Amino acid sequence: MNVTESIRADAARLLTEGRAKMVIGYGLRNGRSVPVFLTEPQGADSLHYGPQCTLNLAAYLARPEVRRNAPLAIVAPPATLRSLVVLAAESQVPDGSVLALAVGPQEYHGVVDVAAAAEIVRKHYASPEVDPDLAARARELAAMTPAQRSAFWREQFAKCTRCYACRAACPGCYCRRCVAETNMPQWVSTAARGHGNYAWHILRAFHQAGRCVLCGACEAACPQGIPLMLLNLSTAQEVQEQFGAKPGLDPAAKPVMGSFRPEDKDDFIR
Amino acid sequence: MEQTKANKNTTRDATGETFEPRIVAFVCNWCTYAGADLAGTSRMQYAPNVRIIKLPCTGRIDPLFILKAFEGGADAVLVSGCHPGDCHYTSGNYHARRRWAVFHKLLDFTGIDPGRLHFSWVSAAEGRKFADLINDITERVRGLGPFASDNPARRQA
Amino acid sequence: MKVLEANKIGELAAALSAAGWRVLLPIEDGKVVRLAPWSPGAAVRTDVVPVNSIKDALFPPSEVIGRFGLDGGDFTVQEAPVDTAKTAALCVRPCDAASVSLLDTIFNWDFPDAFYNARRSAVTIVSLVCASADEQCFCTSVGGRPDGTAGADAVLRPAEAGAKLILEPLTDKGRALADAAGALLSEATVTADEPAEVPQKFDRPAVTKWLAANFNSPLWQKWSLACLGCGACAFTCPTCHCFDIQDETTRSQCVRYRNWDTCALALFTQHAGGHNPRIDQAARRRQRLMHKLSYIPERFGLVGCSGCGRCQRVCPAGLGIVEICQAIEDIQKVPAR
Amino acid sequence: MIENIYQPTVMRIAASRDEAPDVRTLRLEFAHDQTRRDFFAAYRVGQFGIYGVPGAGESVFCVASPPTRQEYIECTFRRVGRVTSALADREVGQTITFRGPYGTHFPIDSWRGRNLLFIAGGIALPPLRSVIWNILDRRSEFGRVAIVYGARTVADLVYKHELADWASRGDVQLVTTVDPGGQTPDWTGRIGFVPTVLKEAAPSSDNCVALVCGPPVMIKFSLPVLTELGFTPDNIYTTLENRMKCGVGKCGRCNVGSLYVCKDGPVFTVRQVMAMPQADL
Repeated sequence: MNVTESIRADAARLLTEGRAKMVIGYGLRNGRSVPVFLTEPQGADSLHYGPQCTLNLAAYLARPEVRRNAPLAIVAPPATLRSLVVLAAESQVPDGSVLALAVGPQEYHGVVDVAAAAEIVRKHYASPEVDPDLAARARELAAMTPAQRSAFWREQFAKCTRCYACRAACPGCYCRRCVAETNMPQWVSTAARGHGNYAWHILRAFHQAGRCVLCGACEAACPQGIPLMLLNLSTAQEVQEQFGAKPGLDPAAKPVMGSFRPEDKDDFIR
Repeated sequence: MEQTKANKNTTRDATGETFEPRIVAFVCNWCTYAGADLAGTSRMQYAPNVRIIKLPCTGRIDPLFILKAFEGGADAVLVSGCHPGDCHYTSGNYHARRRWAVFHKLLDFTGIDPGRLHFSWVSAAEGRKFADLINDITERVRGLGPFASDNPARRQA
Repeated sequence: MKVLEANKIGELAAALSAAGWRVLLPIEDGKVVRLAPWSPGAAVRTDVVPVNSIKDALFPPSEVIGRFGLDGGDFTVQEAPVDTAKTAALCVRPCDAASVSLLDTIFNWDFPDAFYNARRSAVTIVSLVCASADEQCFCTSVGGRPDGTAGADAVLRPAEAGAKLILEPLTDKGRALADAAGALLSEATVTADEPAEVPQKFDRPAVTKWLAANFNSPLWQKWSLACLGCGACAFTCPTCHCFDIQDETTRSQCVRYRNWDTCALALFTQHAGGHNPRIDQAARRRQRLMHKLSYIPERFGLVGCSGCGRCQRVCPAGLGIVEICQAIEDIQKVPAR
Repeated sequence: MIENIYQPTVMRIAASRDEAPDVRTLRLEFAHDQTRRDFFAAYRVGQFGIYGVPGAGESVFCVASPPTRQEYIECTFRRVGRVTSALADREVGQTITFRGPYGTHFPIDSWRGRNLLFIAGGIALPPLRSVIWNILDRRSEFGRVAIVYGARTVADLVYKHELADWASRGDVQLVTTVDPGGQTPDWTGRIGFVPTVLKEAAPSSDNCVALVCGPPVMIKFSLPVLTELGFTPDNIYTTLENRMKCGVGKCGRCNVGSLYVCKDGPVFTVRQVMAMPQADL
């Protein structure tokens, strides 16, 4: 059985046995991968899995319309498994409410709960796969002068129209009221220009520090082609270097930015 | 460094005016603010370029404050609080330290010169350290010149 | 007829720039193609639908609509200038040119909007007949054509397998632009290429009819489950025109901006007191569809969609207008029992 | 010079009055007499205005004073968000911005000789208050006037001085009520929800127009009572309070179905409201 067939069989079984009331997976429409929300085992044939399945389905777990259908099961490639673990660590996934149909690049790991998902991540996918081109671009940027970097990002952020697709596609962006949309006081300018765009992107990246699983959903969602993964990667590398933290390995992990060790480096502080 | 000294008091901004750095300092109430107070009451001279904003604890200093300061035209930002172990609220400064560690790298990566964002531990007894710190930052920022008006972090006219 | 060598688009842009025009062209920009100000060396790409439309030049994502001087608790009302820079938008997709009539209507149907109108009268739209279309294009389903000329001041028609472009002025503005092109245009007789084929994907009037009767359909819930609630569709749409108004202040100035906004975002209709009429994403996605294909036809006799397909190309969840309209058609095809 | 439809005019706060907890009325005078004359040439009762403080933004409320009083306009609002807080913080003598009048009005000229019934709840009295004063300032043109007004508590009743005025006039039948538990020891009005009190008062629908304004739940339960009393959906008017930004039919925020509440409303008959997609209200 190939991966798609295994997913179909397991999805149908979960729904038949009542272990899940809804399975969130990937389907195909006109050759494009689209999310599918199954509630009947008969629909399992609409599920597909392949390299084009880049949307992180964990983004749907915060939606009330979806949560109403708990227990849920989601088709989860490694990045989604990591998201699931992060969400569990942040108490966003009530115990037993979500199962994962864990898939790897070639293999299928079967139906797992969050603890087992973390186990799979630790065993097989402990380090996120980072696109070598992306890593190279990040190094290139880091080697520039601050003025050159400023010019680079000025041009990139100028493209932003503040559609917030990056936020919507991100499983980690689940705040009920985003700070970009609070107005008493107005922290972030909502005008799609200059400093408002800068503040928004810095804020988004910083709020993902220690939580981002590098799934790439935000950048894939950006209609304007802003290289958001450069920000995510740079921040994730910093978090790993400084605190040895790799988000998505441990559902009992303390939040990286909400905890500390007395021996944390402070060579940048005078 | 030589050049910085040579440029002292002669750095000019784009309009040809003499450039005086504007430095915003976010400090905690219990240590650094008391340290600044001590510097003042001890009549220590330090650069008048700093505007101090007092907060209960460094743990309360949201990174958004720093962005707001740059947005509004600060040429540099200083964030300062109690030494590790001395936080009035036990661990506020430890939490803050983690955030700063990542945040200042993120700002650096997006084009804000690290010389414009400073962090320090200044206790209530360290009036001298505070005065020296402000003088040092002021001189360094004088060397860097005004925060570029086309930096994306800066509010555009 | 006036003919331009296709590889001389850059020269045309340079000539117009030299004559004082701001020139917009679809230009490659990283991963996307964007209708953007042309500058020497820019890579012009006419083979794909750009991520943004001519709307951005008429109704930008953020613009100043008010200014106030502030002095302590006092303020003074100041003038907010309009943008009158003479602009030539070249190689605009026919669907985008056609979509401008809706913007014209909205910004003038009662109170005329000076900011929009200033830009509108300063822009000359030169459309380019589509030589190719992708699987997301559906202009023919909403009354458009890949060689349609609605909304254009002049049209460029590819000829000789794309090697040449016939420039056909349609309005005085178009003629003025042709005059400005001067020697770059030669008189010749060539035969225009066949435009791209865009198959009709749904029966728009039938969809509109179904929508008018099915506001309360339970299907909206089903169709909206995948919608992530972002504004990618609306902010790339050539006809979406909703906006927010926000003030930004310094100590001495308040600048009042209007910023794009969209019914897809939860806060769009939320009252300060907490009440939100459009309580879930189903209500919000329904509003967008209804507005385009039911309310605008009913109210203004236009179709609120030009079939450019951007919403489908950019949706992170692969949703779009065609998918719902086809689903609606399928419902109607089921014989009544 | 361009005609900027978003550019407001300046109004001076002539007086400010607290009506209820967090509810305030501002009396506004026009900075220029010509603006005042232009306003009153256009203003009909039921229309709304857009009030603002530069830096905080703009907010939409009805004009709560009638066109029969041409020296000023009044607005009444609850402090809930950024704009209303900024407005409430302005002091007498300071200025605010204003745009309007916008929207449709109550067709009171067509109601000459008819009886009028006003039903309001809580903070929703202001849009009817302008109609009430308009009618009372032209008292002889209209028939009987009855008002049923309720709030959660005695403190939440707005325009308390005017309620006393109306009660003592003799040519207005005023019924005030508070929700059970909202009364004070010296409360002399009714105790009960507006629909219940309306049913008890049972005003005649004969030659009568009803105007209803209040929270959705009050309207929902008052309509069957009015129907029972013989009012038809064409004879019941209300005013909608959708969220708005531009006020001039552009920004799309107030859309309900194909309607723009800012242009086609805010005044509607109940028949019109019933034809709207209810879930979007």
